[in-house]
Amino acid sequence: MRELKYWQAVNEALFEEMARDDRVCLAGEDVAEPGGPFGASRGLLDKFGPWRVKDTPISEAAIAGLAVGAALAGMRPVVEIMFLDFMCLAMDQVVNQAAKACYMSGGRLQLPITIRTLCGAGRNNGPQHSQSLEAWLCHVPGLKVVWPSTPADAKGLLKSAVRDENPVVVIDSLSLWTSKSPVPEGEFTIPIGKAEVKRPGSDATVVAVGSMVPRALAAAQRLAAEGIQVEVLDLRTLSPLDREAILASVAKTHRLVIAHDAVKPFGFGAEIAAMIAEEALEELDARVKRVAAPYAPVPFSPPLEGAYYPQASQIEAAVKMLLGA
Amino acid sequence: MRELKYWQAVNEALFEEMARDDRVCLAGEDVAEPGGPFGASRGLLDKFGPWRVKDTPISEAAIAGLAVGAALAGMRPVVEIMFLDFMCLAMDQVVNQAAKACYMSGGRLQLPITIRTLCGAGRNNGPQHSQSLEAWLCHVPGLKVVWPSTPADAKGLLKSAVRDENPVVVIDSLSLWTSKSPVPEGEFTIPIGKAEVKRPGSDATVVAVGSMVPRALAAAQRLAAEGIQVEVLDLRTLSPLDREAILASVAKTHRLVIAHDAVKPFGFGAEIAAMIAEEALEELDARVKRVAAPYAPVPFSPPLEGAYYPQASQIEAAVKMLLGA
Amino acid sequence: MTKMGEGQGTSSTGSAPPGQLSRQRLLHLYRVMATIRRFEEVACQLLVDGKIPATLHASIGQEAVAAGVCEALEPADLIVTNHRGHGHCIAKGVDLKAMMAELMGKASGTNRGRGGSMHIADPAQGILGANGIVGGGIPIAVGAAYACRARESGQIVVCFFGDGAANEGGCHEAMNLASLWELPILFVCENNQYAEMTPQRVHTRVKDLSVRAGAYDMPGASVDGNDVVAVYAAVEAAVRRARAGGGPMLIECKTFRVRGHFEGDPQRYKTAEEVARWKEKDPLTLLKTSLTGPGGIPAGELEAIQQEIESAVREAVAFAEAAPLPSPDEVLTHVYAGA
Amino acid sequence: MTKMGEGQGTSSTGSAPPGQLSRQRLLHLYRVMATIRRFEEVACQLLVDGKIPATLHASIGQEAVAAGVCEALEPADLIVTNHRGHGHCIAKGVDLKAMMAELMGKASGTNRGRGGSMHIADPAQGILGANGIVGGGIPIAVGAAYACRARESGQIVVCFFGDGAANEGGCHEAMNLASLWELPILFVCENNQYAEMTPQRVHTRVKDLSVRAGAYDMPGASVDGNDVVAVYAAVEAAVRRARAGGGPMLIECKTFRVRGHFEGDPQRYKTAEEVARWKEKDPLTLLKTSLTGPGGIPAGELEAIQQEIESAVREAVAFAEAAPLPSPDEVLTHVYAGA
Ligand SMILES: Cc1ncc(C[n+]2csc(CCOP(=O)(O)OP(=O)(O)O)c2C)c(N)n1
Ligand SMILES: Cc1ncc(C[n+]2csc(CCOP(=O)(O)OP(=O)(O)O)c2C)c(N)n1
Ligand SMILES: [Mg+2]
Ligand SMILES: [Mg+2]
Repeated sequence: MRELKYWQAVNEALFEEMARDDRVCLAGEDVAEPGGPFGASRGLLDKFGPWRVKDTPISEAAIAGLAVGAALAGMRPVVEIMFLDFMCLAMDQVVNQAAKACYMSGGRLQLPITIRTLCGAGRNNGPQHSQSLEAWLCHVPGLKVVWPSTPADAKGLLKSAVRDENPVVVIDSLSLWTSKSPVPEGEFTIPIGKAEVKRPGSDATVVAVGSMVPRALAAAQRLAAEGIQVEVLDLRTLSPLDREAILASVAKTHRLVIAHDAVKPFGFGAEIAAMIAEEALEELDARVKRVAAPYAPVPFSPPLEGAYYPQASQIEAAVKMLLGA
Repeated sequence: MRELKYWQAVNEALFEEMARDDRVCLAGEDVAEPGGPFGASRGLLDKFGPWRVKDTPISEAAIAGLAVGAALAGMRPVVEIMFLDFMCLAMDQVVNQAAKACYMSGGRLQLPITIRTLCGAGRNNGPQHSQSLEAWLCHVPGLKVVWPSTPADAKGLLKSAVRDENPVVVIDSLSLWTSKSPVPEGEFTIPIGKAEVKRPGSDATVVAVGSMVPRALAAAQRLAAEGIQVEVLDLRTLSPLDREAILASVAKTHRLVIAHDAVKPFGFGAEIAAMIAEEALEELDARVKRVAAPYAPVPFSPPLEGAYYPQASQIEAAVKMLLGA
Repeated sequence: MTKMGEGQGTSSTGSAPPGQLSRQRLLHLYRVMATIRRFEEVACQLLVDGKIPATLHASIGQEAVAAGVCEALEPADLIVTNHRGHGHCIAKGVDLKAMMAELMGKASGTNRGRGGSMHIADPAQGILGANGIVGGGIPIAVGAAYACRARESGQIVVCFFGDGAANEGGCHEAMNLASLWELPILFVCENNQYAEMTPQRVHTRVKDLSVRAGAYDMPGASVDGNDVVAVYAAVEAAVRRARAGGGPMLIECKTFRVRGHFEGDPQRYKTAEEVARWKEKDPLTLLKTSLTGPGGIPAGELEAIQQEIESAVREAVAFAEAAPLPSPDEVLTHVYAGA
Repeated sequence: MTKMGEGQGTSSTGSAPPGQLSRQRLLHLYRVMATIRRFEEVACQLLVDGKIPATLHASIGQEAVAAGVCEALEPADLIVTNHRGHGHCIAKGVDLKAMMAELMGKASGTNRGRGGSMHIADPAQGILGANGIVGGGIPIAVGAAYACRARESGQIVVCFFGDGAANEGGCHEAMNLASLWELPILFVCENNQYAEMTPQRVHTRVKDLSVRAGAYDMPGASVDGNDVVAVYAAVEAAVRRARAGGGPMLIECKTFRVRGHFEGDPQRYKTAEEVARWKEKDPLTLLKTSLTGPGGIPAGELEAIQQEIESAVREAVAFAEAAPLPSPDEVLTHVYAGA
């Protein structure tokens, strides 16, 4: 299979979905003429014209509102909030409007919206361009949240998001942006709400998402050399959580590590740990372990940022701790 | 001790703090001339004058930014975001600015800010005036979050918030607004970061906050009639969590129920359950149980809203389930 | 058209509009306005009687805005409204029964009881939703107008919002975008002198909110919002312009919120003088007077209309009272589309 | 003062300002501008050399705005700036060594390495912080101005922001508030023709962003932002007005972002023609020419200043390179005050 970089897979998904359905449109800061602040929408303006691909002013609330209104009036908008941190400026439209319109209209309004956003973690982007705020969005009924970890997943999940009848937030990791791997050509979707075992194992489960998946896989590989078989469960979708997949894996391994870049307290790892404590406590042969960022804003300076984000070695250590190894 | 209604206790705390320190000021929608949309700031304008008590336009981002800037320039602002739902419009200022300015300036900027807000849950206020979004704020390092459950706690916690050198969000429950109980006169503070055992017990721990505390106490009372001794731990502060108090209670009762009005997934109950699964798994004699709202926006219609929010009876049932009773 | 002010530094559609409305249309406007008035009077009483939960934001005194604006629209056109939106919905054609049922939280309400008064939506009538977030509808309306333009549907969007909402950041972002892209939208700012308990002068320095149009190089005008013909004329011209691709416009309608911010508001902040002054400008009385004045229709004709309205509202109440409440086990229905 | 436009419908401080600056002050302005230029040139090279992590937003070509504005301020006055704020901080008196150390993420940086280029803060110099959120500083600046007014400190606040930032909702909310309360603040919109890769005409319909002042009944003016004397004159008048209780003003400074949005931006979106046109208007060259023109100072005098700047910048680099990195185990320090 031909290989694509992550951003090229995103670009391909957008091309294909816009060609498939002329209600699909794209708007955001620098997405049209410049082809996207990071290249994801290159070529779309030329192909689909100035009314389906729009550069917007720097107005995150209006960008999200644009999606809500356009969806209500019959389109299937894809909009970009450049960094996840900037979602803070669009929270009313995303949370009070997009997420609730279907419910509060008794199902009479529907919002097939895709909101693309980048998580800048791990690139010395500093405290306002690096946050992992996914847990917020998962706490909001009415939204779906996906976070791909490979170029193929990026393509397949984005296409599913565009076809979903609900608002879906797609988070991409800037640190995966130029990673390259095989991506199926043409029609290829990945179901929203399903996790994938990216590496099977029997001794412990590591749950991860997005850019944490490669680190979890690296840890698993190193542990395998010591005879420890780690199962790496890539959630792919954070909301709705694939509870069955998590429960099944824990029922197999009896040990659970959750790894994420977000600060540990009140992060998505909490929900997964809580679900196990609530529904499968007996399956656990050891305490649950969360490997996550400390409770601080993201520091800029490389040694601080290096100490901030959990590395493969910490996942490795956590697994060993649970195994008493 | 003389009794006050909840809102009167808030009003008294504001009076006392503004009288004590002339850097304390108050701003928000309808807070000055009208005395607050719900009366909390009655009389302050007359007493402290038009520059320390300001009615603002309906501009939540500017209100929160006003607090940030005023704090940086030497004041100790108290600002109001009328309902917690409207915090969505102020998230950039609260999360990207207020919460991070101290850290990202290396401690050179400090922000003694109090943000008062109401949670409208349980009053048929509908999907955009009822949300319990406290877990979001707890996920943000740099903020503190308190949620009183009685008039006395409202006074003591608000006074502590105003004196804190950091941004503190104070959430009040609209459903407690006219509840009445004894409130100490004059100087009286409650430490931020400390939970309180509102009722001691040995068979199970119920962790709650704000307007869920009376429901937890009601459940405990009914269970006591059946010989089941429930410990009700009122967190008072949600961030920083009083981990010691939670661990101590669970070490005593070995059974844990967490009750909140927020939707269950990714709510604050998740963090508490996760903490136990991570640090004190062995203490548990039963699965952890969360009693929380279903994963839906808050419905308006009384029968739906009634089914939505957890009642004392559900807390009761949860405790019994854990006890196998 | 009583022009009370005009967007400074902006061109304006001030050219004399075809302000002459047939008697038939005036009677229709009367019917719409009187329906809004009666519907809300009755709803307020139902609230007091405990039949409507929570609270209501009545638009009594502002009926000329809703009626005048919607008279200039086609059925396919779209509106986005706010927490004080009963009138807009009625003027746009919502079913009174379904709306009254919604106020009561009934399963046969417009929103199946999930929204209530602040969230009325009826896409079949082009009503994309009321909103509990002040200003929250403005970016949404612009999004809808974008879709109309991009899909060349020929529709116009009207966005209703209050004087208070004009100070929300989203209002600015949305107007900038609409003017930049020349979208087919009218921003109708219903300036009823107050935002909750705060009078306009305490929340805004400019007197005529229509001057803000100039910030986006868009025409703006302020009209007497209690004069239904003036409202209609201003909006009709703006609609023609927008439908022809001329882009958006901001129309401020000066009016008065006769009742409290919410039902039960003691309204200590209003002066007797201003209440009396605006009472003389009651939009329904003004229209009635002009209709029944010299050379006009016999008062009996209006009486007949009033009777029809009375029974329509009664019917709505009867329907709503008889309607079933949603079942508690449907609390998770409609969180996601098709679910 | 070259007046390039003026807030429509607003009064303006257009009355002839005391534009005559002593040669001493002009030399000082030259020194400030040349320091900014050199500091950023060197920083850009350090980025290429891998000594500064992440990226930088250089303000090269815009130095006259920073210098002209801050020349009109007192040391106690406050500024709030944005992601392109090195120049503003230098003009307001930040220590070059500490700022360079911050760009490198060093423990002795202005922000102890926690912030980097987008977050420089130095309260001792009245620098309340740069900001990585476009428009994020505007409400903060208004908050600071409120404190100055409420405490009657006599200070003025200047808020620097870009043409792109003017479209953020917070900008609108903040300006409305500032004008309503007549706060001592100047909004300095540095219109460098682009917001990232998007030219002004693609993000805003109005040509002169100063017209937006009219939306708040506040004076506005647009000035040639590459003419340091014009900038100074406009700001000086506005500062006097604000300090006397006259309230805020919006001053748009038209200038040009000579380099990319970020260092490394290939800038395919700029035309050769516009680059050439603005090159002729380089603010530093303009000032140099006027200083050394007929009857002016000998070129050698500027050379001497340039040498001093060179060594100050070198010193800053040497300091920053030698400075320690923060210790990884301090990652939790400063999350809360005093902690
Ligand atoms: C974002 C937000 N802030 C505050 C409120 C509370 N609130 C409800 S209505 C209202 C006043 C709105 O004033 P205006 O826009 O003039 O509309 P009116 O009520 O006068 O029709 C306020 C402040 C809200 N619902 N949403
Ligand atoms: C809220 C927010 N949206 C988007 C961005 C990404 N971004 C950084 S700078 C910039 C352009 C800002 O343009 P302008 O205000 O004109 O300032 P300039 O860079 O031209 O100095 C954008 C879109 C951001 N940092 N913050
Ligand atoms: Mg109003
Ligand atoms: Mg710019």
